[in-house]
Amino acid sequence: MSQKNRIEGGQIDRSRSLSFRFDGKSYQGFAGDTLASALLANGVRLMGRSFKYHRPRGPLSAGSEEPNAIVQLRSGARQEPNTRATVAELFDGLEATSQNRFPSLSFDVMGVNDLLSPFFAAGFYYKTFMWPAKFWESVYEPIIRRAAGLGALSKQDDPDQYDKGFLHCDLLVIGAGPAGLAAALTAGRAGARVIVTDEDFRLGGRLNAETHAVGDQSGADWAAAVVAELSALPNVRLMPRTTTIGAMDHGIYAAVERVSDHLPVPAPGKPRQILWRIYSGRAILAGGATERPIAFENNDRPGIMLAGALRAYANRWGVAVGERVAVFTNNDDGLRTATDLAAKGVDVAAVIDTRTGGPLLPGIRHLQGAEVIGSSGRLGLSAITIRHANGKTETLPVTALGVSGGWNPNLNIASHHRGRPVWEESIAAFVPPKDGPAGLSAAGAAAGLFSTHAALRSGAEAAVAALEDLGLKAALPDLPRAEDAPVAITPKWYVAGKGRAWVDQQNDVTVKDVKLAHQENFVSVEHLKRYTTLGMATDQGKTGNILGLAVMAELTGRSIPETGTTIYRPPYTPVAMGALGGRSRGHEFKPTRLTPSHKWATEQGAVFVEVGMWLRAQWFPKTGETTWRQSVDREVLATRASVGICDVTTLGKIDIQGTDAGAFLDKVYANTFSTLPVGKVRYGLMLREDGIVMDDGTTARMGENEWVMTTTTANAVPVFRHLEFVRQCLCPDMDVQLISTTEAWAQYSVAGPNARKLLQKLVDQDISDAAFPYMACGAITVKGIRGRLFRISFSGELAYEIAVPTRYGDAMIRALMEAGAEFDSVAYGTESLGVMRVEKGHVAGNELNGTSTALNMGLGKMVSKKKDAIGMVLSQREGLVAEGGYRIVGVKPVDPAKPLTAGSHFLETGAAAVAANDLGWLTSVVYSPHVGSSIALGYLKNGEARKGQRLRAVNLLAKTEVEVEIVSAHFVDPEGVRLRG
Amino acid sequence: MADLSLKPITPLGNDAPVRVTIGPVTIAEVVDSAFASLTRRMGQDIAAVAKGAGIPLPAAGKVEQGATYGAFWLGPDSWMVEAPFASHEDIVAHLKPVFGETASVTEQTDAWARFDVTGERLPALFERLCNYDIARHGAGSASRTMLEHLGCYVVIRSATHISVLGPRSSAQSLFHALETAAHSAF
Amino acid sequence: MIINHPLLGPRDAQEFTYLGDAALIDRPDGLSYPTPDAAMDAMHDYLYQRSNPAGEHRELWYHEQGDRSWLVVTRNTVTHEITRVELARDVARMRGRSK
Amino acid sequence: MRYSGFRVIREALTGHKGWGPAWRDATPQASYDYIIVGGGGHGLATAYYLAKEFKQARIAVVEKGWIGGGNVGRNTTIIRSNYLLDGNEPFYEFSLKLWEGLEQDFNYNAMVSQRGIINLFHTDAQRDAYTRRGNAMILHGADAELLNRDQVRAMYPFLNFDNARFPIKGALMQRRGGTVRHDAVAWGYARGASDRGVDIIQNCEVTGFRREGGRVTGIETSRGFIGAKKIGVAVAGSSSKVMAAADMRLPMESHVLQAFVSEGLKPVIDGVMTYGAGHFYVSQSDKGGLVFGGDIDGYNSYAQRGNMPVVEDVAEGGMSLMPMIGRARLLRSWGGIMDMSMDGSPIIDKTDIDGLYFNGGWCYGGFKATPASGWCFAHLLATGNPHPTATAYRFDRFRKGLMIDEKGQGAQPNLH
Repeated sequence: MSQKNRIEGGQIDRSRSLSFRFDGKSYQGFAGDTLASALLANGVRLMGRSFKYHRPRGPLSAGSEEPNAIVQLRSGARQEPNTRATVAELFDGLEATSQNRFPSLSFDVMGVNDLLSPFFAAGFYYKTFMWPAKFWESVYEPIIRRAAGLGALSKQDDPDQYDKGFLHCDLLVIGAGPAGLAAALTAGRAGARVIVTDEDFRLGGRLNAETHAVGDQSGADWAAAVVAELSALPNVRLMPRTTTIGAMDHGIYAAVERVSDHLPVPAPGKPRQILWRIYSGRAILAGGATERPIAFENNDRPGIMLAGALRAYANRWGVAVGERVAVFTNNDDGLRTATDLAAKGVDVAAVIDTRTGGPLLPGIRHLQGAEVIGSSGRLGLSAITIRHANGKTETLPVTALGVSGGWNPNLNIASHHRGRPVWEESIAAFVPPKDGPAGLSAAGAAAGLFSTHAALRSGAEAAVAALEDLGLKAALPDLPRAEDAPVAITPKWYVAGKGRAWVDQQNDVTVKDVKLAHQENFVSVEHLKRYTTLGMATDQGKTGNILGLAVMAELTGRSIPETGTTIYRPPYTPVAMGALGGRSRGHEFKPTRLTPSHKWATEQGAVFVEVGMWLRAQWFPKTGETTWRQSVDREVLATRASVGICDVTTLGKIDIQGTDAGAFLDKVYANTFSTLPVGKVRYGLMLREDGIVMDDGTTARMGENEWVMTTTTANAVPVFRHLEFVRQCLCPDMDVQLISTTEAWAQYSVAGPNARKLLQKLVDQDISDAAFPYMACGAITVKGIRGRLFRISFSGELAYEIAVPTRYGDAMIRALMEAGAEFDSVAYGTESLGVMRVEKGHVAGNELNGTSTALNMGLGKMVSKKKDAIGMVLSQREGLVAEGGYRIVGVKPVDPAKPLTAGSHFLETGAAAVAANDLGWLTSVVYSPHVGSSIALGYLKNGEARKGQRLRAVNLLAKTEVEVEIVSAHFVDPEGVRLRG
Repeated sequence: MADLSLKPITPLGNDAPVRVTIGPVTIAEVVDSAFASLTRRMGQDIAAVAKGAGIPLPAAGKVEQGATYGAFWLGPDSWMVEAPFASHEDIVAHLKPVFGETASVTEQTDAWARFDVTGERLPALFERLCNYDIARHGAGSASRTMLEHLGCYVVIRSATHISVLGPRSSAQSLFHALETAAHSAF
Repeated sequence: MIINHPLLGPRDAQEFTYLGDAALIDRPDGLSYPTPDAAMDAMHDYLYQRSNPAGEHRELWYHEQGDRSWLVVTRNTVTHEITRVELARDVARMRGRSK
Repeated sequence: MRYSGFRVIREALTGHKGWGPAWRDATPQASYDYIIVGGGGHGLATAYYLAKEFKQARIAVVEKGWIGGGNVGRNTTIIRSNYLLDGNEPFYEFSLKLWEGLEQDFNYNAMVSQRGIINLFHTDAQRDAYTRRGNAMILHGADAELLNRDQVRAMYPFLNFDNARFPIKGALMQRRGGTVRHDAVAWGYARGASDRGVDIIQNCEVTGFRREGGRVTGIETSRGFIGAKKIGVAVAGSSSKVMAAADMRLPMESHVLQAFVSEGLKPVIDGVMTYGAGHFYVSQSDKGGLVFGGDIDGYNSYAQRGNMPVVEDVAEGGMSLMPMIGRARLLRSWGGIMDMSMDGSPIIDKTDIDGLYFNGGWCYGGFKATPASGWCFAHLLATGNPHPTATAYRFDRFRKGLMIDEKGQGAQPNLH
C-alpha cells in the first residue's frame, strides 16, 4: 500500500516494512514508526472523536501529551482502551480501532452533540435533570453514562503477566534528551551508579526530531554515539520505554517499563510491564518541554497540530502531514518548522506570525502581525482563514497547520511534592519550583533552558553538582558545539472571536466555557478545572492547562503566576493497573500457608478453607456423605465417643525466655502467671490498653525461665508486635527474650475419651493421669523424636496437644491415624473444632470482636486489680462495667428442628423489630449433634439474669425468626469432669 | 503392629529437596542445616564463650561462617546460629551447655524453608524480589526483608550464592515467586 | 519513605509498622494513683489524647519485616523529612523506664 | 436565580449571558451571630441549614482557601448508611435520607445516584458479621440485603470467581447506597447558603480565637478580627491545628488517604463495591472513570500526598478482584488528610469554652455524612443541644468507655 505522505529521511528502518490495521483497513509502516506517524504517512489524519461533542480529531502532538489521537489497541482479552496513537510503537500485525463513535469514525451520530453544543455549556448538568426527582437515576443518568466514557474494557481477565522490582542508584536521570544524556555521561564516566529512564523507545529526545547539528554530527547521531558509550559502562543502566511516573518521599521514584508493548504478545514467562521502585541518592529531571497551541475558532480539526509535532513527523519519521502546510506562531521556534519543512520540499504556503518586526524568513511567505481566525474542512483541515496585520482576511487552502504558542517545561515531577511552579517571563512559562522534592534538580528544557547548548551544559553541571552532594567527584565533559538560539516569544494565548476556540481538546473545553466559569464565580483554578473539566482528560491538560489559566488570568485581571496552576499529581502519564498490581493476583494475591498435615489431608479429600493466609482442613468427607453436615456430625460424635485428631499448628506459638519472663507475662496478661509452677499450663486473657480483650490462649511454663505462649491464629502477628512493644518501650530492662516458633512445631490436638490410650502408643514416656495430669506440659519423645505435650482441651474432652518438629508433621498425622485405627479415631477439621468449642462455651473469633471485655465474656474475674497489667485500669470505665451490659449466653431453639442463624438479633416476644428493642445478637451458631439441635453463643444485654428466658432470634435479612431459650454457654460437661478424666 | 516411626519431609513436601535451573541461576531447596536463635540475656556477656565454642557473633546486618558453626544477625543481641544438620540435628542440645543461663536458645530449624540461589547475575534476579540492595551490601551481608509479602532472611554468602530463608508454611509460595522472577528476569 | 535504621541503615518504611506518637512510651503506672478515677484520667490522657502536630513529630515505628526493633522516628508531618531515628528501648531508658 | 431546564434552554439561545455568580464572594463584617470556620462540605452545609432550617441570620463561613477545596473536593463520592452500631447508624441513615431529597432542596443537581453498594465477604465469619450488621441496619429503618455468590455473579460476572485466593462467598448490599458528584455538593450548599444571606468569605485563614472569661468572642484571621456569638469549627484535616489555637488537644491523628481515578471507560461497573479480602473499593463515575481507593498510608501526615506501598496494595486488591482492569490505566492519584479519631467515629460537641463548638474526626467517612453533619451541627449551634441522631458523638465518650468502634480496633487511629 502506498504511504503517500512519506518523504525521505528520518530514523525509521525502511528495510523493515510492517503491516497493521486501523478500523479494519490494512496499512504499511516501517520499524521505528508510531501508530500515528504510520497513519499520517498513509494520509490518515482522522483518528478519533472528542469526548463531549464527538468532533473529528487527528493528532495534535507527536508524544505522550496527546489529547486527540486516542484509539483502542489490540483486541479480545488484550483490548487496550484509550491508547495514544502518538506513542504506540508500531509492530507487525498491530490492530487498532477508533473509539467513542457510532457507527463509524467518519460518520458518528453522536456528532449531533456538536450542533447542540450551546445547550451543553460548562456545568449545564448542575442546573437541570432534577425533575421529577426519580428521573435522574432512571432516565437522565443512564443516557449520560452511556454517552460518556471513551474506550471499553474487554470484561475478560487480562492474560498478561506483570512484574515489580526495586532499583538502587546514586543518580537517577529522568529523560534521555540532550540534557539527560549529558548528565548521564558526566556521572557515568565518574563511576557513579546511574539509571536513565526515558518514555520513548528511541533515546535522544528532541535531538531525534531536530535538524541542527551537535558538534560535527547530527543531533540524532550524537545521541546514538552517547547511548553507545553509556551502554558500555557497567555502572550505567539505560531504560528506554520507561516512564518515571512519580516522585515519592526520600529519593524514591516510581517508574513503569513497557517490556512487551511493542510486541504482538509478550515472550513466554516475560511480563508485559514492570513497575520499578527506584531508590536514588540524587535525581535530575531532564524531561524536556511540551509545546502549547494558540486557541482560535475551530482550531481542533485533523491536520491542525503543534508546530513542533509537524516538524517531528517530518524529521524523525519522514512524514509530511500535508502536501500544503502553514505555520501559526508567536515565537521563533515555530519558524523552524517552516524552514525544516521547506528544506524537505514540502509546500509551505505561509507562516502566520502574531509578532511584528524582526527579520522575515527568506523564501517563505512570512506574514507578521497576522492571526489565524478560523479553519474549514469537515473531517480534516482543508483551509484556514487569516486576518492580516491590515485587517484584511484571506482564506488559504492548506491540509496541515502547525501551531506554536511557546513551550512549557515538563515540570510535573518536580511539583509532585506540591511545590508551586515559578513563572519565568522570558519564556512565558512556568519552570520547576525551588521547593521541589529533596535531591531533585532540573536541567535542559525541563528547567526552561531551551537551546541545545544550554541543555547539554545544564545537564552536565547538574550531574556534577548532584555527585558532589554525594561526595563523588565528577569532571565536566568537553561538550560539543550546539545551537544556542535565545527564546524569542511574544505571548499570545487565543485569538478573540465569536466562535468556539478549543482550550482542552479532548474534553471539549473552549474559551467560552472558561468565560462562563468566570461569570459564575468559579475563578479559582481549582474551581475552573472542576466546573469546566479543563485538564481532567487522559492527557491531564498537558497542552491545554496553561492556556486555560491564562484566559482566566486575563478575565480576572490577575497575572498568570497570581492565578497559579492546579496541583500536579502522579502519575506523569496514565499507567496500566496491571503494572501497579505486579505478580500479586489470582492465587498469588497473597502467600498461602500450608499446615504440616496438608499433604495427608489432600490425600483424604479434605475440604479446605482460608483462615487468614492459612489453608486449613474444614472437614473430611467420607464416601457416602453427601452434605458437609454429615461429615461434621460424624467427626464430632466420633471425637466425643472415642478420639479425634485436628491439626492446630496455625495457633501462634511464641517462645518466651528470661529471668523476668514471669513478671513480663503478669504485665501482658490480665491474670497472674508468675506463680505458675514449672510443667504447668494456664489459660491467659490478654487485654488491649483500652481494656478490651485482645487475645486469649494458653501459656506453658516449660522451665524456670522458659515459657511457651500460644495465641489465636488470627492474632499471632499483632500479639507478637504488642509483646515487643511492652518489652522494648515499656519495660526496657526486663530480662525477656521473644521468638516465634509457630512454624517450627507441628501441633495436633488429640481429643476424646481414648486420647490417652492413643497417644501412649506413640509417646515414649508415661502419660497416665498421675504422671501427666490435667494442665500438665512437658518435653517428651515420640518414637525417639523430640516433642512437646500439653494436656489442654478446647473441646471439653480429655485432650492433649502434641508437637513435633514440623518436618515430622506429615509422618505424625499418619502415625496418629494409624495408632488410632483400633479406636476408630477420626481426623476433624475447623468446622468440628468450632462445633465442639461452642458446645463447651469457649469464646473464639466471633466473640473476640475487638469491642468485648472480659466481663462481656463472663471472664471478668480473671482481671486482677492487684497488678498494673495492660488494660486493667481502663477496663473498669463506667461504660464498660455498667449493669445490664452484654453478657455471653448459650442459645437453644425451643423447637429443635428450627435452625439458628449467626448475626440474628435478640428481641423479646411481641417486641417490635426496631433498634430500641434490640437486646443483642447471636455471635456463633453451630449444629450440635450432642444437643440434637442448632445451638449458639450470643451477646445478650443483661444476659446472666436472662438465663431460662425465652426470646426471639430475628434475622430480618431472611425474614425469619426462631423462638429461643437462653441457657448456660456450657452445653457439654459443665462441671468439666471429662477433661480431668 | 504397624511401623509408627516418623519420616521427615522437606518444606516443599517431598522426600528429597527440589532443585531447578533457570537461565544462569539454580534454585535449590536446602535441608542439611540446623538453625537455632541465640539471644544474649540482659546484662550477660557471651562474646568469650561464643568465641571459645567457635560460634561467630557477627555485627548488625552481617553473616559469618566458622568451622562448624555459622551465624547471621537477627536483631539487637540476637543471632541465628547454623550448623550441619547431620551432626547438629538437636542444635539446642549443643548450644545450651555452652551458654547456660547467659543466653536464650530456641530451636528454629523447622521454622524456615531455605532456598539457595546460585549462579551469575544474582542482583538481576533479586531486584525483582526485594528492595534489599544486593550489589551494595555484597558478600557477608544478611538481612531480613520483605519478599513476596513474606518476611524472609536474605543471606549473601558470596557474589554467586545467596540463601533465602522464608516461613516454612509458605515454602511453596516462596519457591513459586523465586521461579517466576527468574523466568521474568532471564 | 526511607527510615535510616540506627543499626541497619536506610530501610524502606514498608518494612515497618506504624504505631503513633512516641508519648505512648510514657505509660502511667496504674497503681500509683490515689483513686481509680485519677488512674483512669491519667490513662485516658495517655491513650487517647494526641498533639497531632503539623511539623516535627516523634513517633513509634516497629521494624516488623526486619529486626523487630521499635524505633522512635522524628519526622516532619508536613514534608515527611526525617531528622532523627533512635532505638525506642534507649529512649524508654532515657525517660526513666526500667522494668 | 433558580435553575431549571427551561432556564438552561433560554440561556443557551441567548449566549449564556444571564447566568450570575453561583455564590457571592463576601468581605467580612465586624461581627456575626454565627461563624462557621471551614468552607468545606460540612461547614457550608451547617451554614445552609442554620439559615434554612433553623431560621438563623448573621452567619458567615470563613475559608482559608477556596470553598470545597478540602475533602469534599477530594474523595471517592460514596454515600451509604450501612453501619453497625447504635451510635452511628441512625445518624448515617438520617444523612442518606437528606441526600435523597437534596437536589430539590437546594435546587442544584449534585447527581445523587443510588445505584447500590455491595460489601463482598469471603469467609463465614465475615458473613456472620454482615448478617449482624444488615439486621442492625434494618432495625434502624435502613435497607439491607444479603446476596449469595450467584446473585453477586449475576450482578458483576467479570469479578474473579474462579481463580481467587479468597473466593467470593456473597455480599451485603444496600440498594439505596451510591455516589454523588462531590464538588457539586459544596457548590450547591454554598449557593443555597449565599442566597439565604450567608456570607461566604474565601481566602481568610483563622489564626486564633479571642476569648473573654471562658467564652469566645470572635476569631483572629488573616483578614483581621471578626466578632461572633457562636463559633462552629468544621475543618476536617486541620482539626488539631485549629483547635490548638483554643489550647485543646483532640483524640485524633491526621493521616493521608490516597484515592485514584482511571481514564474514562464505557460503563462497566454500575454501583459501588468493596472487596472483603483486600484494601480496595471502586465505583464508576458518570464521566466513565473508575474511582477507587483502599487503605490510608498509616502514618501521621499533613502532606496531602502518599507513597507507593499503598498505591501497590490498592492495585493488587483491584487486580485480584477484577483482573480485567489490568488494561485500564490509572489516570490520577490524590491524597487527602483524614482526621482519624480514636474509635473511628466523629465528634459533634460543645467544647469547654462557651460559644465554641467542634465538628470533626470523620476519618474517611466524612463525605457521606455531609448533610446530616451540617444539619446536626446547625442543631447544636442553634439549640445548644445535640440532634437526636448525634447524641453519641461526644468528647467524653473515651473517658467514660462509651467508644463507637465499628472495626473493633481500639485506640489505634490508623486501623479505623
